[in-house]
Amino acid sequence: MRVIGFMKKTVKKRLWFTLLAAVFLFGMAGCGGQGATQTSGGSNNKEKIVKIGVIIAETGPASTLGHTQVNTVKLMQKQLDQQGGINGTKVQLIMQDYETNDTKAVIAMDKLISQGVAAVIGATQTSTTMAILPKAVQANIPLLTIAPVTTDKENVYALAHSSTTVISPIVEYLVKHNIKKVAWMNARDAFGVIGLPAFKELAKQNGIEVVAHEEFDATASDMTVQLTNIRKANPEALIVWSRTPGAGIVARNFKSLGFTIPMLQSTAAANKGFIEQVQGNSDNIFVVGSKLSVADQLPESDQKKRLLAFRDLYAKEYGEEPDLFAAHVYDGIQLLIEAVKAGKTTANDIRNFLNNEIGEYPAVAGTLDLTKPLNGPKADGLTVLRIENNQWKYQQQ
Amino acid sequence: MTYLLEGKQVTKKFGGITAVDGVDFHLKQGEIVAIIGPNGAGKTTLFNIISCFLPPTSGEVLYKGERLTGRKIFELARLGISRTFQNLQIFNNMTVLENIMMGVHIKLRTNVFSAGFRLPVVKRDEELAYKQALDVLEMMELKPFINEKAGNLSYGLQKQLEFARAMAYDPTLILLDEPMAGLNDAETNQMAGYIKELKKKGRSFLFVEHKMATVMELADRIIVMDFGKKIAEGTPDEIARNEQVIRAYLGEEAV
Amino acid sequence: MDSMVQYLVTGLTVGSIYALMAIGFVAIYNITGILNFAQGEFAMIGALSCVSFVNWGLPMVAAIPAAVMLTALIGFIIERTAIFPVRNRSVITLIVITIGLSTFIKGIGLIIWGTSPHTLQPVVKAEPIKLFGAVINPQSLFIFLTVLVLLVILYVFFDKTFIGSALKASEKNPRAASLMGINTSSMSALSFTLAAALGAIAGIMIAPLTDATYEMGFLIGLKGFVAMVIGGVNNIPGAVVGGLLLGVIESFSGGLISTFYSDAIAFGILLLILFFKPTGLFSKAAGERV
Amino acid sequence: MRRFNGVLHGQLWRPLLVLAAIVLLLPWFIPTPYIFTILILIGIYSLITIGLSLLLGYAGQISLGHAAFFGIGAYVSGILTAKYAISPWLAMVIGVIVTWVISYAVGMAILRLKGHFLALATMAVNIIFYILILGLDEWTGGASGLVGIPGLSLFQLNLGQPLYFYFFVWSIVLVVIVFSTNIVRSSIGRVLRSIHDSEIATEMLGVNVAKYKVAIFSLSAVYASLAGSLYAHFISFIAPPSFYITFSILLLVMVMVGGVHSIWGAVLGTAIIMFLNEWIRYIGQTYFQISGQVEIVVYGFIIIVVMMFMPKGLVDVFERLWRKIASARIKEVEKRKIAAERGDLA
Repeated sequence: MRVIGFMKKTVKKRLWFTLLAAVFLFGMAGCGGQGATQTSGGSNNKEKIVKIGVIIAETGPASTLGHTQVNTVKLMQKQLDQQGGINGTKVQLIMQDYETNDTKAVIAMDKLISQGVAAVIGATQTSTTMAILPKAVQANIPLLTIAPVTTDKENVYALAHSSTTVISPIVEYLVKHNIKKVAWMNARDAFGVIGLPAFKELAKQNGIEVVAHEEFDATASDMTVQLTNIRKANPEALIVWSRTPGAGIVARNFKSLGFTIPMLQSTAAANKGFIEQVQGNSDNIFVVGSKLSVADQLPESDQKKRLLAFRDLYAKEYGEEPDLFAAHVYDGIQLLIEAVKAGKTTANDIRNFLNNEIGEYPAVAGTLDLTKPLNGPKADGLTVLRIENNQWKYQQQ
Repeated sequence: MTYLLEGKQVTKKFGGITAVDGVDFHLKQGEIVAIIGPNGAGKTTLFNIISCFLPPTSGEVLYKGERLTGRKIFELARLGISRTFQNLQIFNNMTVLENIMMGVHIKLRTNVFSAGFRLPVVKRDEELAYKQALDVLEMMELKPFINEKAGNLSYGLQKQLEFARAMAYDPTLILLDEPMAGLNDAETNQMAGYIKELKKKGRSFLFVEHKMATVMELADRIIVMDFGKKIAEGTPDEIARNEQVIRAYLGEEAV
Repeated sequence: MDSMVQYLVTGLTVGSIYALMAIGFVAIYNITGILNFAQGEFAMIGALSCVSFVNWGLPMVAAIPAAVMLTALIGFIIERTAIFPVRNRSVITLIVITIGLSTFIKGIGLIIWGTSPHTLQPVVKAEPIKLFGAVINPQSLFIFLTVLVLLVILYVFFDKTFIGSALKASEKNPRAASLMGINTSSMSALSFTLAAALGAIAGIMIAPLTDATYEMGFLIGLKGFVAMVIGGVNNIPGAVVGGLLLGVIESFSGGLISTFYSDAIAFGILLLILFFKPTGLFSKAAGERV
Repeated sequence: MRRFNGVLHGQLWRPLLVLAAIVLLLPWFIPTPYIFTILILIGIYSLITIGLSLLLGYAGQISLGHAAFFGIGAYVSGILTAKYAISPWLAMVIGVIVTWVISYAVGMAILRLKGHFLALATMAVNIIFYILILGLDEWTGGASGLVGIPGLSLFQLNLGQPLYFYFFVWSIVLVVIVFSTNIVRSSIGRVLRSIHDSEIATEMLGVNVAKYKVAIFSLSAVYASLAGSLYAHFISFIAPPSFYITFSILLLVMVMVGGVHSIWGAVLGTAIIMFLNEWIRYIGQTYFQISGQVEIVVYGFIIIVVMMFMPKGLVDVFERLWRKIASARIKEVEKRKIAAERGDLA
C-alpha cells in the first residue's frame, strides 16, 4: 500500500512541477527573447549603436495625440537608416506603445532601461510622464518629455511648452481685444488641471478676472450642462484647456448653444482632428498652435525655412500636416542627433552635452534655452491660429 | 400547558386571496403531526409561515411558549428546529460527506480568523464534524456514497441526504415539506423507518404530505386544511371517518 | 430660469440615448437572461459603419439602414457562435464571455477605423431652435422623435404580432414557451439581432453630437445598463423611463450641484435604487419559490 | 485522522513547495531584468485575484469593483508616506483597516443583490471611488496623480532593488496563499461553497449567510488594499486611471481564465494574462511588424475561447492532464487500492 501511494505522489510532484515551470519559462523565452535579440544584434557587429527609447500612446484615448508622434518616429528612423547612421554610429529608435495606461508605460520604461537605451523621449500625456520620470532619474538617463511637466530634476528636459508659455499668447489676445471677464473650462486629466493656476497669475497682472470655472471628464461626450452654467456668468470669452476629442466636443456644443463670444483653446487642440470636429462652424474659435501649422503664411525667416523643411518631409511621407505633438518628438530626436554628431553615445555624455554644450537651440516648437534647466521652449514657436475653410489661418498679433 | 409548537389564529393574505385563514394548531414533544388537504388548501403557505420563511398577515407561532414568528431563519437551527424543502435544496457541488458535515455546522466554533491561522480549534472542529457525519451516514446507510458528489446521486438518495443533513445536529423539531414526494414504495418505507427510529429517540415531526398511506401510518395526529381553513384535527382513525374530510377530498357523492 | 429648461432639454436628449441602449439591454436580458457587456459596442459599430457608408457616397437616408442592417447581422453572428452554445453556463461565465466579446469587437473597430474620432453629419441640418430661453439642437429633437417612434413600433411588435408575443413568452418562461412550440433558440437569435439594431440606432443618433471612436461603446453601454436597472428589468416602457430619468438626473445634478460629481450622483442614486428595490422602480415584484 | 484531511481537501503542501521552488529559481533564468517588473506586478495582482477567487469561486459573489479597494490601499499608503512621512508599514496597516471598514459598509449594503445586479452595484462603487480620488485633489493630487511615494526598506534591506522587492512580494503571496487555503480547507470553506450552491439551505443550517458573505468580501478587499500599498511603493507614482473599472474587469478575466474554482487558478490566470500582453506585442512586432493595434483583438478572442471551451479555466486543463497521465500509468494498481479501501470502510 505504502509503495503505491508513494509512487503516485512522486508522479504528481514531478508532473506538477514541470507543467508550472514550463508555463513560466515559456513566458520568459517569449518576451525575454525580444530583449535578447536587441542586445545580441548590437554586440556582434563592431560599429557602435546608440539606442534611443520612445514612449508614446499609439492606442487608447490619448492616441489622438500620439498618432502623429508615431509617424514622426517611423519617418526619422527611415531617414537615419538611409543616411547609414551618423558618422559610423547607427541610431536605433525603440518605440513602445503604452496604450494610455501608466502601468504599461512604467513596464515599457523598465524594458528600455534594461535594453541599455542612452536616452528616452517620452510620454504623450503629463500623468504618464510623471510615472516614468522617477525611473529615468533612478537609472540616470536623460528624459526628453513631450508633454508639459514641471520638475527640477537635472536630467529631465521638457520639450513641450509649459502652461505659462502657452498662456502668454492667450493673455496677449485678451488684452488686445480688452476682454476683462473670462470663463475657464478644462478636462479632468493631468494636462487639463495645470492650465488654470498658470493663467490666474498672468491674468491678475493684466486685470483679467476668471468669472466661471467648469470641469468635464476627459472622455465625456456632452458638455452642454457645463456651458449652460458658464452662460449664467456671461463671460466675454471662454478658454478651454483639454486635448481632443473633448476639445472638439466642447467647441461643437459651444456653437450649437448659440454662444457668440470668442473661444480660445490650448495647444492640445492644435491638431487635424479638432478641425474635423468643428467643421464648417468654426468662426470666432482660436487655438494656440505651433507656427508649423501656418508655416507658409509666416513672414520670411530662417525659422520659416526650418518649419517648412520638417513639414514637407512629413507631408511627403504621410500626405497630411504634422502638428505640435509631432514637432516635440522631432525636436527631441534632432537634439539627440546633435549629441551623436558630437560623438556622445552614452547617457552621461549626452546629459553633459545637453547641459552645457548646446546652449540655445532653434527647435521647431520654439527656441530651447538649455543654459538653465529646460522648462519648455520659448513662446516664439507659438501663435494664435484661426480656422478658415478647414485650414489653420495665421492670426497677425 | 406549553406545547412544543403552537399556532394562534395564523392568517396570511396575498392581495385579495386568503391563503391561510385563522388556523390554530399545536404539537407536543415527541409527537408526529401531519398537515393534509387538497392542492391549494394553504398547507405549504402555513408550513412556510411556521418555518419563518414567510411572515403571517396576523397571528403568531410559538415554540416552547416563546414567539417564533419574526425570527431570522439562521436562528432556527440553534433553537433546535430544522427543515427540508419541497424542491430539493442540497449542495450539489459538494460531496455527501461535506453535505452532512455542513449539517453539524452550528456545533463548530471556527471563524474566518481562526481558520486562516489554522488554530487548534479548526482541527478539533474538523474531527468532531467528521466523526458526527460518519455516525449519521452510518445510520442513514449513505456510507457507500461518502465521496460521491451530491449532484450525481439519484433523486431518492438526494431526498435521503437532505433528511440526513436536516437531522445531523439532533434538532428537537423537524419540519418536513412533502418528504415522500417522488419516492417509490421501497424508498418511502425506508424514509418512514428513519422517522420512526428518530421518534423513538424523542424527536418530534411536523410534515406536509399527500401520500395518505404514509400519513396514516406515521402521524399521531392529523390536521386537515381546505381553502385556508382548518376543517378537522384528530387521530388518523377519526380523520378517516370524518365526513367533512371526505367531502373535501372526494367530493359530494362520496359521502 | 432658462438654464433649468436647458438642463431638462440636455437631460432628455442624453436620456433618450440611454433609453435606446436600455431597450436593447431589456430585449436581450429578458430572452436570454444575459447581461450583454458588448451592447455598447453595437452602438460603436453602428456609428462607425454609418460614417464609412457616408464617406463612400451613400446618402444619409441609405447609410443609416445599411449600418443598422450590418450591426444586426453582426449581432446575429455573435449570438449563434458565442452566446447560444453557452446559454446555460453560470452567470459569471456569461458575463466574462460578453466582456471578451466587447474587447474583441472594440479591437475590430480599432483595426478598421483607427483611433482618431470620426464625425457624422447630423441627419437634420438646421439651426438650433430657441425655446423658453433654452437652445434645442435639432439632432436632439430627432433623437427624441426616434425614441418615441421606436416605442410605438416595439409596443405594436411585442403586443400585437405573433412573433412579438412569442418573444415575450420565451422571456417569461422559456421551458413553457418551448412546450407551446416556440423555438426559443430562434427567439434568442431574434432578440440579439433586435438589440444589435437598437444599439446601432443609438450609436448613429449620438455620433453627430459626440463623434464616433472605437472606444465610445463602453460608457454608453454602462449607462444603458444603469437605465435598464433604474427603469425596471422586465419591461420596455420602464427601460425608456429609466433612461430619460438617468439623463435628467445627470444633467440636473451637473447643473445644480457640480458637473464634477454628476456621474457619482447618478451612480449613487443607482445604488439606492438597487438597495431598496433590487428589480428596478417599475418592475413587478418577483418572489423566489422555495 | 490526518489522512481524511488529504482525502477531504486534496494536498496543500505539494503545489505550495512547487510554486516556492519556481519563485526561488526564476531570477536565474531571466534573460533581461525588465521581466522582474512583470513578475512583481504578477505577484501584486495575484494577491487581489486570490481574494477574488475566494469571493467568486467559493462564495459565488461576483465583484467588478475591486480596483476601488486596490486604489484605497494605494492612496492611503501614498498619501500617508508621501505627504505626512509616516512609516510605510504603519501606512499599510492603516490602509488595510480603512479598506476593511469601507468594504464592510459597502458589503452590508450590496451583498443582498445577486448576479448581474451585484456586478453593476460593485461597478457603481468603483466609479464613485474613481470620481472621488479625481475630485479630492488636495489629498490625492487629483488627475495629476500623487508623486514621491518612497520605496520600502525592511531591516535596512533596501527593497527599491527589483530583486529584493521581487522576493518580498512573492513571500507575501505565499503567506496569503497559505492563509486562504487554510480558510478553504476548514468548515468556513464548506460554508462558502454551500452559500454558492443554495443560500436558503445554508441559512437553515444555522449560518448567518449575510455575515459570511460580507466577511469574505471584506477579506478580499483587504487583500486588494495590501496589493495597492505594495503597488504604490513599487511604482512610486499613482494616478486615478490605474484604478478604474477597466482594471476591475481585467482582474475578473484573470480569475476566470485561470480557473475560478481554485486559488491556484487565480495565480495561474494572473501570470498567463500578464504574459499574454507581452507575447502578443512581441509576436506582433517581430513577425507581423504591426504595432499595438492587434493586441485587443487577440486578447478578446482568447478570453472568449477560454471561457467557452474551458469553463473551469486553464488550471483545470492541467489538473485533467495530470489525472489522465497519473491514472493511465497506474490504472490497475489504482483499482486494487480502491477495492482494498472499500473493504476496510464497510
